Amino acid sequence: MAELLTLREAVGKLIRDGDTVAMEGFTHLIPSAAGHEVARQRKTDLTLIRMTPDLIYDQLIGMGCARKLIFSWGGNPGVGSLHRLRDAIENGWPRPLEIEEHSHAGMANAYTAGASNLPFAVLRGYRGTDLPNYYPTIKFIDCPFTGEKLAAVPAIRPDVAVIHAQKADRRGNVLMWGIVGVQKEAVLAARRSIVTVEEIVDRLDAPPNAVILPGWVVSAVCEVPRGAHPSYAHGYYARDNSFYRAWDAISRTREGFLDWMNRHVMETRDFAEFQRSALG
Amino acid sequence: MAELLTLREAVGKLIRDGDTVAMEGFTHLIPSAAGHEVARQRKTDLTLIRMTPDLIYDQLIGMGCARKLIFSWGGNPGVGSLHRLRDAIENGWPRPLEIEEHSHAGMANAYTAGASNLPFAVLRGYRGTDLPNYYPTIKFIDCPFTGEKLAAVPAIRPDVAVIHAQKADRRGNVLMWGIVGVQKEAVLAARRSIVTVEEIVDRLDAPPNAVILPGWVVSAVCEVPRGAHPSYAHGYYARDNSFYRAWDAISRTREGFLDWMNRHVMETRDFAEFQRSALG
Amino acid sequence: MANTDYTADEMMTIAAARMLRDEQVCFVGIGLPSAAANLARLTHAPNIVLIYESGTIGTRPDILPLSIGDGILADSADTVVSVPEMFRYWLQGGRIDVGFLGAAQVDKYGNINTTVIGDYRKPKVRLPGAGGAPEIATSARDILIIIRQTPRAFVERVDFITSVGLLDATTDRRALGIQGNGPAAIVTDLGILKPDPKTRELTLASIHPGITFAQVRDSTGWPLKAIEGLPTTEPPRPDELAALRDLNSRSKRADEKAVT
Amino acid sequence: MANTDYTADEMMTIAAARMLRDEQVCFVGIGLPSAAANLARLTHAPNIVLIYESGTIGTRPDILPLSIGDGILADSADTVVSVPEMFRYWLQGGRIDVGFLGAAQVDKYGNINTTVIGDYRKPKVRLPGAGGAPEIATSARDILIIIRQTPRAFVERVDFITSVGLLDATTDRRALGIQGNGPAAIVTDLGILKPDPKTRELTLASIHPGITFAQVRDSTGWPLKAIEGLPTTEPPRPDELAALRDLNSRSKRADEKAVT
Repeated sequence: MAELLTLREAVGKLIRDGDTVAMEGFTHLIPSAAGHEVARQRKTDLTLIRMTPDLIYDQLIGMGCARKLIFSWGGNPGVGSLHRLRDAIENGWPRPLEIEEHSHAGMANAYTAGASNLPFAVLRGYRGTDLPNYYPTIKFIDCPFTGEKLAAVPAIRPDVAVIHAQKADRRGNVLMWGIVGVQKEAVLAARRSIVTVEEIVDRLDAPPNAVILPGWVVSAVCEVPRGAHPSYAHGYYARDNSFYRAWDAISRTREGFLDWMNRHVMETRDFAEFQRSALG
Repeated sequence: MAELLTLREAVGKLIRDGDTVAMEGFTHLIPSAAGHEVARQRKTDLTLIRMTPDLIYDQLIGMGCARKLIFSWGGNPGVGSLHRLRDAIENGWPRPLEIEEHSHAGMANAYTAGASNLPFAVLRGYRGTDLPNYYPTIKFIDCPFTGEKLAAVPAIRPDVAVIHAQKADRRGNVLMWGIVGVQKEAVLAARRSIVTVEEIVDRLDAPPNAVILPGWVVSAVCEVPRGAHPSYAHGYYARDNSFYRAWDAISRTREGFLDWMNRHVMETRDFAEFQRSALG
Repeated sequence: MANTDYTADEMMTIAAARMLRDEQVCFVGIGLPSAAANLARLTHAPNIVLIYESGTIGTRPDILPLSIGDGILADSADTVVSVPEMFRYWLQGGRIDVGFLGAAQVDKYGNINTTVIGDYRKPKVRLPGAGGAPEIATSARDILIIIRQTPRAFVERVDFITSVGLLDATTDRRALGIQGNGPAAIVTDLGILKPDPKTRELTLASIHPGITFAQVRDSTGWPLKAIEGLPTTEPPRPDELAALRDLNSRSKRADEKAVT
Repeated sequence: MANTDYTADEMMTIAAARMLRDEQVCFVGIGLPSAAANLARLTHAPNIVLIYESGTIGTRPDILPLSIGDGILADSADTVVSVPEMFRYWLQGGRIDVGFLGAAQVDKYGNINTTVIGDYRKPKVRLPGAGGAPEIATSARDILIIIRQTPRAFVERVDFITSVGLLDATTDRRALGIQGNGPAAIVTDLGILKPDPKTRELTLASIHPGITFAQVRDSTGWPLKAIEGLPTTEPPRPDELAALRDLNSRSKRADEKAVT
């Protein structure tokens, strides 16, 4: 049953050094505040899973929290490279980063398998590409009925999933809408989960067949307004495209990145203070 | 792109003798009117697929339209047996009925595989049960990563899927809500599809992330008010439990059944006329 | 001693309801399981999470549904998901504490038959079939079965294993890769049966007030054993009876009103 | 003859838009593909169905999204589905007529690299990676690629096959069990390349106005051939140019306004 906690409490209690952590949100509803809190608490040796590492993992990788990254597209959307991700892969700074690479289809199916308590997923994928040459986690199997060859990937089963959503009620039932990505699957695939939300309300007033995670499949719910910034929360605020562009300059050098992270993230208490510090 | 047709036109054009037809709707939104029209047009040699045959297939089986039934639970819910289904299986009346039996989980996964254009589905299922002894369509395979044994079933790929939904717009976009069953999967798994709806409207006014089938994946949309009766349409009318009970008596004898079907279905023009005839 | 102002079905339903605990996640079959699970919710387990295979999660119907997919289940649910999602993410996902099933036939090892009486290819009686039960029986952590006890229903060996119980004396569920524990108890109108921890054989673990062991034995198709010092089931308490009768009469009134 | 009052990028986007037909279902990558697909929708293909991998189906944004999951894509869509559903039911489901991709590097056989320049284990340049492209490239019926033509981008053989094109001279997609046809055309700022029906080699099939064949050849990392009687691409028509510029300026204004 979900506990209503502060983000600091939730990260402190539920994410441990060495954990496999999936922070999901496909462009929309990226749990940026939770990413900051993981950096602030200096979690280490994490295996980070995320389809699109985005700024949230660029920050954690640059701060040395990660030993491994499982991902399928690692860029700054509409802008260019993730400099900290590239620096870690190309130069091992601040520490070597092991990577495991997939396609979006591969990861989406692997999350689905995880949520379904299956050990693997089957898809029409990866045929003719070079990724299977590098990763034993991409195999090919035969259909037992037709003999067709299909790709298989192991299920994703993170220790912790972290997502951001629009609303939760006081029982910890979570409602999201708009582009909902793989967040439901990530939470259902994980042993533990943290959901940050824009607001905690008395009643969800969800439309029929809305995307809802019942409180009893969530470990902790934390109210963090604007907690997805610079990503967005449909119905609350728009994507801060200018911050995505600004990140390119902030993250380009190691010194500039560390200076910015220390000043705005490590030396602030929480996401509200971060926003006052970094965004004015 | 969906055509807006009368149900008679749609069934005439899209369902052929010998077709494999999936009429879905899990208790809710059962396409009863479409079932009647298939009987009225005396389609034959159909392979009927449906998780819960319900009254709709009891009628088609009793009228001799089916040569095979693929299903996972064949009763009159809350009432008892489907007499026509039993008579066909036990006594071959009015013609022998080949059956292929699954669990709900097996069929739901098989539809999902069909919608996903995969030749088979993998599930934790059927272990220790007797069904796999009778059907080569239930096999066990090994996970290529863990070696675990899992069940596999072939994808369902019907020639035609038939469902009932609450609304469509004039472009044939279909909206349903409430208990949505496997209808979306059935339509996406099929080559052709017929969707009957309570009403055709100018605008769907769908909430975010509603269950919608775009018109371009649907072959025909037909406006048939109360077309799910005696099943129900959430927001329109309730389940007619008394009709489900009455069906037990109507269908108990071959003569009673034929008499009722001839009078109310075969000799009426459409579902509106059927309702006046049978329900007063 | 025994308050006899209740029916055997009431005793059965109340005894079954008592086996559920608050905040458990319970996957509920229609009919007797649904009645018992909702009674639990309306009495000692207000935060029990009821899930029906039609896709309704966290449902709180104020009347008993006649079908597994009645509108009231959707209206009163926390959320409604598709049937594939229900079977994949929620049941197979391993999120169910208790799978609560009915049965046509159950055997000495708690295996369930809802498929055929007689030979599968030439059935004496054709039953509805599997439905959700085979995977409920293997994916839920524990299984409860509720069924009226007759020699026809309680057999040495089921004619067809639709859903596995504890298989037999020698085959272990775990060896087949099955994750759930299987039947924890069978609640009947005569008593409560539980598998013997050693032999796995269903054994009478509690007898309802006013019922004799001979009666239960005669209603069972194998030589039934009872546990040492067989306890008598606590008779229905007034609050339990009142809640059950309220639920039943509300359901009956709603059903009559709904007649078109 | 050639109206030169347009940029090379405008010619490229307009030429790409023209390759889409009304009522086609188009799976759209972000950036250049998205611009071209929306231009098609705003000009000759009003009923084209645009799908983005973020889950938006039948989207009609009035400005160009910066990211693949901008809010405008959800707001203007017929429906929004989860990302697993998008890849399973819609892309893999075989419902896509045209997969419209960008690329960092493309080779003589239309294979796409968006992963690394240099060795995978010791990359000279690390690119973003696969994203949705590998399965778009195999599941969509036909593939269109839009990319600026330079010798660095147009190579004899890609350093890494992220997404298959036509593989090579001897390996057939069908033999690998791939369902889609692969690249039908590569639209660049210099011309349009199409695979030779016999050799599968990308061959110049149309040259944009004012461009010489020598220019295109020098921008290509393999000895480029042209088809017999190489036609010149029709220059942008005023209505096309106006629609594209409107779209771009609306998008720019919205982006500036959104700055917090």
